[in-house]
Amino acid sequence: MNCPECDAKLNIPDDAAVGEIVSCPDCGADFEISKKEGSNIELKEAESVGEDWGE
Amino acid sequence: MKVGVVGASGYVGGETLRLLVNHPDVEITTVTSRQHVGEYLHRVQPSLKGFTDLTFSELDYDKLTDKCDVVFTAVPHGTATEIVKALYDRGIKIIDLSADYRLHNQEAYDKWYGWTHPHPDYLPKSVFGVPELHREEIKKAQLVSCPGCMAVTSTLALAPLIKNDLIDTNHIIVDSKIGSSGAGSGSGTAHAMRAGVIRPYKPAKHRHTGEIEQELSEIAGSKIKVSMSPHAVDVVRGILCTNHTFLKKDMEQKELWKIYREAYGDEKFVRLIRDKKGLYKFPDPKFLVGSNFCDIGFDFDEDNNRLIALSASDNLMKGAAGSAIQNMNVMCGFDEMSGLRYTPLTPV
Amino acid sequence: MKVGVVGASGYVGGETLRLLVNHPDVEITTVTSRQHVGEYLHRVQPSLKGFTDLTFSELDYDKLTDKCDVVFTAVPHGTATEIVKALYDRGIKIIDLSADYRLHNQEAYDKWYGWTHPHPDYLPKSVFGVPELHREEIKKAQLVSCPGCMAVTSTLALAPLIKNDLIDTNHIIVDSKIGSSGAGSGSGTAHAMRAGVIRPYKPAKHRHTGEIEQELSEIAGSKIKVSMSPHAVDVVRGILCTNHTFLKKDMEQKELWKIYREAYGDEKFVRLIRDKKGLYKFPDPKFLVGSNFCDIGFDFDEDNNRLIALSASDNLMKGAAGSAIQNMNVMCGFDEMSGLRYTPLTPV
Repeated sequence: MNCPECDAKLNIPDDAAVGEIVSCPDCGADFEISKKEGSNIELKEAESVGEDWGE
Repeated sequence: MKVGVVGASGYVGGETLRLLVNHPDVEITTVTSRQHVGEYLHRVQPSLKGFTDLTFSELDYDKLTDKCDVVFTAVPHGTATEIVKALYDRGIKIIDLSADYRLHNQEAYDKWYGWTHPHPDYLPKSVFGVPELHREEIKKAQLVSCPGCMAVTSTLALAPLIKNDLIDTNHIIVDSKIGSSGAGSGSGTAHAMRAGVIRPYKPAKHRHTGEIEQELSEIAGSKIKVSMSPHAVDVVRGILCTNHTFLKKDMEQKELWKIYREAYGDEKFVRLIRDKKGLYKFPDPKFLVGSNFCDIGFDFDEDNNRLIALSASDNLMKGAAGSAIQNMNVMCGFDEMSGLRYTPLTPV
Repeated sequence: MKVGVVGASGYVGGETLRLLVNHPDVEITTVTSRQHVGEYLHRVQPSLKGFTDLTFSELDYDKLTDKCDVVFTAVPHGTATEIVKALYDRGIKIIDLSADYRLHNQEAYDKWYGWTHPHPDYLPKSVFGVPELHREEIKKAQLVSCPGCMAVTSTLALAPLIKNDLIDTNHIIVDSKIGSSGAGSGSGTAHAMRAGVIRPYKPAKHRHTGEIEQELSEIAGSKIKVSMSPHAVDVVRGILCTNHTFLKKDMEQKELWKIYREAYGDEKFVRLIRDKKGLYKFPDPKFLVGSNFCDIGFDFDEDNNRLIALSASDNLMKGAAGSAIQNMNVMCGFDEMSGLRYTPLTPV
């Protein structure tokens, strides 16, 4: 399974469950497992917390 | 003249007080801070020990109106909005150091801050607080909004180039370097992790870009876009903006000196630095920290038809509190250098 | 394998020795320095106390040929020319850390150094020492010339963009920030006057531009020009190059990741840093000083069709001595990471 944003290989543990958040090791994008049937997994973008910027 | 400072516990509020306690024309009557009510000012701004025995009071609009002619608001972005409006409605002169009244319309706040301004109808009442560009308007203003530190430093270098239509407005790159005191006292990184960094942050779409574009577009009379990339560097005070531009036609050094002298020759707080000899050849905060100067210089890269406009300032002085005092002097008819005749603290 | 270091008293010579004393595949037999003949190495490079009891000897070509298989030359620009030639003629492998053999022809030296090379016929014998770009040539080379610190840092970020023809080659701006150890031990400014600077120097026509243009033009197969502006910042080690470029066509983040992974995915000393989360979002020397990494990242500024390619390195490591050892490993068939498996010293 590759990261939808940067195409890095995502390591999704076998026991991962629907609703769990998976984070990309390269680009830091977060995804929620929306569907999991055996090896068929679907992800949707998890809402990301706004970045705080100094002045 | 009596002044008050709302939100005096941060770096910017502290710097404003540092200048006000020594300002010949004013007396500080009120200093507020939510967390430090009742505490002596010098417990929160220790360097002011011996200068004032004021204590922090609560924010009380009636007291402020009664005891102050001018109020400085040095509270974080978002909290200044209501305070400034309340004071404005009471007819007091306000110098706001936050970002809440810098941009002229809601659309700009949507784009650069993703923030819905509660009182957009007050935005046109605010004057952008750069005397070198808006002196006449500031004289008549009741509300002046001090510019962002990188915005004022970059804009001052670029303004004459835009005014004289010298550069390709599709390729204006502002590469800025800024010290740690620019990040606000609350959000500072631990020293061990802040020392030695050269850290790009928001390389694209940084909020200050909105102010630079606003000011340059006004000068040009057309939409100007700017590519800004800020970097945190290992100094406490200081900004250096390297404004990379591309010339529309070849230019002589002499012409450019003329253009910058026309723009800033009579200005007290802009020095033109482009020297072949000596220690100080191009603008560098090292030789202006602690003073209200914005030093401007330039260099030509003929091979690439590039003009590098350089500008440096102290992010807490010309980039914040120094501008605030300068704006007050203009608003109140004082000598513009009053309370600002600081020589840079070099070396530091 | 036996190695020698000519000119081991400066920062770069010292850093080369720091790595060599701990390199599993080599033994240092000879260390020369004009001013320190007979002195113990650890008196001039004190951090190496306990690692070596070598003393400095005079430069003696016969001794060097007899006792060394590879010689590192870490002498100032201009003095390396004769030494390298003499060693080359004796068939020894040379890794030169000066600028004397970086550019490929006299014309380039005229333009960027205003210097007539005494042996221009030796220039084609020298390979530009960036294994990520010239690994195969370095394997067969007798003379490898290590790149300038800003040149290698910037070139590595720009090379894939040029190779894939992604950017407007008339507007490539390299805005670099560099620490004080990049200025050579002899010429360092006093600490009091170096601390706290953000100092532009040679904003146009800086010598390292020649190397960047040479490498990018080779990749593009056409003349590429680059607008470089360096700044001295208040760190001892560290370079950050902000390479401002303009895209020819819109690009997805994914495409750019692919391009950089294709270029450097298998490289041991290039890390791709572009992370939405955590402490390390964009390249910054803070997280690589002391190691041989060149960290590369990027960001998009859609409003201006701008791609900001960012690259960071330790000017004494990947920017000098680290590259020298890496080149030696490639030339001599050692594991490329041998003697270079340093984790960054963070925080420092």
